[in-house]
Amino acid sequence: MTELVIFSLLNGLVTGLLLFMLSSGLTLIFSMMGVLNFAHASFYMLGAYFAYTISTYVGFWPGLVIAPLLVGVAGALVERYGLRHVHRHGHVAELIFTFGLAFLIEEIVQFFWGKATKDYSAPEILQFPLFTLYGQNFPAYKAFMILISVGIFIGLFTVLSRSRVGLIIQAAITHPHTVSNLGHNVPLVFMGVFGVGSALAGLAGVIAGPALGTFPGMAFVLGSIVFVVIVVGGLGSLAGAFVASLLIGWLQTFAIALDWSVNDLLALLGVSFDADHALRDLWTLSLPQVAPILPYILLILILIFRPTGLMGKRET
Amino acid sequence: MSAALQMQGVRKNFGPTEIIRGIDLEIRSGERHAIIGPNGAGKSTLFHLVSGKYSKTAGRILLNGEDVTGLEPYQINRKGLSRSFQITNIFPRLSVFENVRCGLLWAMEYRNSFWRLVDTERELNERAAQILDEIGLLDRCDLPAGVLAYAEQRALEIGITIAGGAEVIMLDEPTAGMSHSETEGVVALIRRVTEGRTLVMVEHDMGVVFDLADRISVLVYGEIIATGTPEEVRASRAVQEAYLGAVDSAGQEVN
Amino acid sequence: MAVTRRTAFAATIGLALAWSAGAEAADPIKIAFIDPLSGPFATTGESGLRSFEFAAETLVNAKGGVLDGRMFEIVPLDNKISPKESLIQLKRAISDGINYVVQGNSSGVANALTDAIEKHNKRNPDQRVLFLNYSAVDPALTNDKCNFWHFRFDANADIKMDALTDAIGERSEIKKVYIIGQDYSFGKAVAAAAVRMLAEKRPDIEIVGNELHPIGKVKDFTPYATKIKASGAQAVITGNWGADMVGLGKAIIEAGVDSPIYTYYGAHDGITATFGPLGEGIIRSVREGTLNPPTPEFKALDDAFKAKYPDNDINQPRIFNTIAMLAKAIEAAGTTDPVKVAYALEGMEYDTIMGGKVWMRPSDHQAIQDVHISVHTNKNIVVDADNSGYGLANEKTVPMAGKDSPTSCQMERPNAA
Amino acid sequence: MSVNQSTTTGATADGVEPAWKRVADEQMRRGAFSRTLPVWGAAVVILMIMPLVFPSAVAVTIMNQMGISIVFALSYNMLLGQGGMLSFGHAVYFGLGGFLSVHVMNSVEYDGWWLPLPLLPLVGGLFGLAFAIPIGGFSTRRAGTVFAMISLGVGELVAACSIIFVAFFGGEEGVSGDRTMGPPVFGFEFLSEVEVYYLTAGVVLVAALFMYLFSRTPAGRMANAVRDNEERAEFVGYSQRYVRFVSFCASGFFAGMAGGLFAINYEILTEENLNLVTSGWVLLMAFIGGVGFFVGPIVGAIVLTLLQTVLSNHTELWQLYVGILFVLTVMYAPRGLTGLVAMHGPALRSGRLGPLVAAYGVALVPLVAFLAGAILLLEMGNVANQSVVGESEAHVFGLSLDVSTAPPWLVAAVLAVGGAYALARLAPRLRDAFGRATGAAGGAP
Repeated sequence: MTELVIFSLLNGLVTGLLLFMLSSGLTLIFSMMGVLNFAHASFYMLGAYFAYTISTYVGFWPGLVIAPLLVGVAGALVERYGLRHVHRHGHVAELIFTFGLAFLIEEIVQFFWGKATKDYSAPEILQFPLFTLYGQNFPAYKAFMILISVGIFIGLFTVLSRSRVGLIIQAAITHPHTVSNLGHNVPLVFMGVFGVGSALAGLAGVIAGPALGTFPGMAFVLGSIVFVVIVVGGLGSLAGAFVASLLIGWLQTFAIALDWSVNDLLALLGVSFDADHALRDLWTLSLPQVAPILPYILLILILIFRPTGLMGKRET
Repeated sequence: MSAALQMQGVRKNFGPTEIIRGIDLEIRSGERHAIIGPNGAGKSTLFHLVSGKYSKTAGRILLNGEDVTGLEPYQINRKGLSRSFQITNIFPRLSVFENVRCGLLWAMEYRNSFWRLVDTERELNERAAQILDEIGLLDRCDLPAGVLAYAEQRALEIGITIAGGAEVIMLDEPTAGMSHSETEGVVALIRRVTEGRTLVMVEHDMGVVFDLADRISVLVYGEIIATGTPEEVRASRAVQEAYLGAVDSAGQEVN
Repeated sequence: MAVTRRTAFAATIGLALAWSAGAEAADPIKIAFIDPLSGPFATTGESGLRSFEFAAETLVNAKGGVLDGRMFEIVPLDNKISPKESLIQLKRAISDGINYVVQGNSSGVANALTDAIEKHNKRNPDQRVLFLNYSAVDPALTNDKCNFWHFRFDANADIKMDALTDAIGERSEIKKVYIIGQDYSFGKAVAAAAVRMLAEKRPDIEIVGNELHPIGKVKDFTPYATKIKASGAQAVITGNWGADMVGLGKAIIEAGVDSPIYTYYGAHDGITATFGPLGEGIIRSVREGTLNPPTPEFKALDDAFKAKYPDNDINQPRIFNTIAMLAKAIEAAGTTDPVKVAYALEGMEYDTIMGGKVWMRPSDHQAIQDVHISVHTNKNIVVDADNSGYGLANEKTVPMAGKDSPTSCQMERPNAA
Repeated sequence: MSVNQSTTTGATADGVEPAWKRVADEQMRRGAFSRTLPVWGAAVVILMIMPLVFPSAVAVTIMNQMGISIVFALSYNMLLGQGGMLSFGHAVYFGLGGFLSVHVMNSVEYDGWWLPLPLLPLVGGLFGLAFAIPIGGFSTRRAGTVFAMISLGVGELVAACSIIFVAFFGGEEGVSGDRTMGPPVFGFEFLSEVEVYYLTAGVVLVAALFMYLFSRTPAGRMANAVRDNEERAEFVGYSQRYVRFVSFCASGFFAGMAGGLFAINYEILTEENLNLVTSGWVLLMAFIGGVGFFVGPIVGAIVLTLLQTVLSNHTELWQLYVGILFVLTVMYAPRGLTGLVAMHGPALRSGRLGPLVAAYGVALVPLVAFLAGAILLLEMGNVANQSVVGESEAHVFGLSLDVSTAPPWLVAAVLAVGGAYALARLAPRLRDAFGRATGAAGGAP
């Protein structure tokens, strides 16, 4: 049991920090531009694919830097030539645009890289078990992922709290309508924020690709979870995004680790059920089975009972 | 004369800032009542509190003697209070005609019915056309409201507000941003359509205020410092000290 | 045997050429291939299509076709792995006068098709259709949901599990088994069969985990691997396929598990290449048609295939059985009338290119054939997978697996006339 | 109410009808249902003769699919176009309505329930409604992003449940039934596709009619008003939440009806009918067709069904084309295909369409060149990228092009670049021609 708990904590941390890399960018974009970017996870996927292609020529490490930069440029271009154009039609149109973009990017990725899973793997130097506990390996690459995520977190925190740009962004997050009054070039700021947010997602893709697989469906698998994270954390709250990322990371890993089922609960209450009953699927439902839908239940509950999210101040 | 609207100890805080600091005011049934005051005094906030857009921090609001504190805007509207907005607030993609017709639907008890067609209801359509006639937009009725000129949108705003035939009408700066001749037209319009009803209005144009209002309240920094007939208010020393000095600057800001 | 057959064919070709020179060119026999050719599963669909086209070309058309010179033509119809789209494509095939439909990917689609074809044949007796299922392994298709028009050329999930549990049963050191699969009918069928058969064959084995995970939704299998490792399992059984197979396998191995992982679909289509050295001696697959060591005939076929499609493998040898047996049945029936061809297929015995026999069991139209347990390795690999140097080496063969397995199928047979 | 008694500026002299009365009459005359009767009549005729024009079984099947999509897309537009609610989970009501319809179909077959097949879509609709009521109860509180997020969450939840609850949803295989087991209706047993076509066509017509009429009721008009300005609606006495709730329920009803139609046509419902992909498709259909028009979703449903069933047989890149079409629509034609056509209404009315058509004619040549070049490049790129080494032939427009040689690439590139350049040069002239044709006609398009 201790073994399960320790490894679940570690695994949840890896997932949670990865989610934070995605949700931090999405939160920045939403806070400043009011756009919920459906295609955010698509930039994550682009990051993985770019890094894969780069790694086939010059290896993993250059890709770690170049791929996020490329994704950032792609994001900035999308903002400049796509989103800005749609902006005047309102937020619903923007949401529809990013939805279409997500659809399109998946097709484009399949066009260039094909449909099969790409053999994008961790560099040799990180392919060893960092430590072994109760006979279980903890891969060094996972530790590397934690390291990068924490580094990004610290970097982001420093930039936001110390630098001038950071202060402008913070002001814009808390008072979204004032940013234009600050005398800054708003379109340029928007383009920059969108680019940086996309680059963060791209970086997440670069480091997640070898661990979670690089395939055309990788954006779809993660896409809506990231939405859940930022809504649950509270739209516009970076701290909330951080808390919610870890919460959902652990929620999912522990739900899988713990074999509780409705059946056990009923047994505890001394109730038995008919194995042929129409609701038999409900009675045998177990926690690992429902693990992936727990975030969505959480999302709906939050939206109904606390629309500002755990730590947000703005209603969605 | 009975009271159409009563405010008792109404307060509103935004965070630590107190915007409305305990207002007691009684609007008599059938009177035309203007609320004046410098910018930032809390006039629009007071309107939002009465009409249900904001929830108040403390106090009670009575409409025709009935407590409407904490009700939603639509519930207050159904009890007979209708308001306009300082910043034009219409249905931009609907036609001018439809804007007014939407203002009529609830009052004419159509509610959310989905078994009647709006185009077959003669009384509904005729009344909408009458109102359009009254506000002078009859020949613009097929245009999307969003493309109307500013003054026309203001008139439409009033049209929507009065359409439902509410007892109490609240107009928030109905003449703001209008030329002199446009203002005259609006004043005549207001006088005409609020005949026999209770009118509460916020207005900066003192000419309009003293022309239209039966009584005037002066709101300064979230408090009513004087209420009375135009003559009384004009004569009030407190008003002169606290407000009339400031009105010039306010007037400059507006224009 | 092969030689005599070839001479016979040559003779037929000569005759056929002589005939068709005089007669009008014979219509090709069209076979509708309804499988995903776009979307996430297109890779699998395309690889199947290439095998079918290659099989039709080499096994039938190059030998002069059937019924005196009628060629096989594969008509690819993209179903996007959607039951709805499959039914539209079925209608398209029927409009084109096609009598034979092949499909393999997804039991859900197979079920929709077999259901629709049964209804269609009942409602339109003059335009019937046969359904040759080359890959969908849900046991129900040849049990409760069986019908006369459906023939399955792959071993079904129960038969494979029977072979698989035989293999586990022989390894007395295995005392703890973990079962994990995708949360849908096939994953559940695999789990149920595993539990039932292990209890029969090795009551001493403890099932330390029986888990279903959502299909296609798990982004990280590490938590499952953690659990499997913690349970002390000495063998893992999974019916996972596609990305779920790769993710699960990699996570389990990375967590430090080195006990065998028994899979249904743990090879080919990029999976072998992805496992590479990591899966050496760990990943095992249960399947028909062994690959290593191959028969000389199969080696020759594979070389020819590779020459044409260097990036693909013959990973579903049963496709070649499907085409060869259909051709044989049409010849035997002397007509393309689906009812007569179906009767000719029932009970047919066929010697495969891979070695061994296939028998189309009449009671449920389930092909009975040898099933093999093979291991992922790079030693003694003649025919590799994904050009990776790794491939499947045979460990154990269960001859004519499931020959006497029970079936609940009760088929209504039409009049042969 | 006092409005009537107050004076009116219009002339009220005896015998002269006041201006307001004329306007009211005009509005009622224009909104009168009888004015749309020719359109409905034409629809009936078209629906009647379609199977005679396209008699093949596959054509009838595709038309049936279009019918289902039309009802589904129209129901979706009750949310997005008329109510301003962007939903990412509308397939929930379609699918649940469909699943329950199949279960009812099975009860007709096995439990002896009496239900003529043409009533099944109504059953589906009622089930769609039954699910829309509780879900709409909490999700319509706000529009915009919150509504979109809740719909996404609900969509994910129900799709996940459809795999977990096998007893009801049948797992991966889904639930199948047999439509022919009900009592015959006027001798029809719905064995053939054509019989099902006429049943589908009838339901499409009735559903479209009722959805159109709904948009003309007080509830439908207020849905528009709330979409435009939810705050203002509250101050004329309407609860925005309740207005949205009514639209949501109606939309769920018609989506369920489409699900019932699906059950009749395919006799099987599977997980794909209520998953997010289907929800996304209906958004694409409605939006590409044009959410601002009643006929928009109909156009979208027809176009996308054709792309899905016909284009997909010619190219595996069809989804890429759909994606490009969608993104271009959002960016440059937010009123959809219908909007592109409707934009020429003023020019048509003022009789100035002629010069504009001539200008389009000139632009047609570079447009076709550009499209042909771009498609060639994409198709050849796809072959070069993914195909096997031995195969270097791309089959486009009935041509076989060897992608390992330079000429096809050059030709395609010249077509694409040349076409694009010429189009860019022509664009100002087109805009000018459009402005001249529409400008003086008065009123915004």
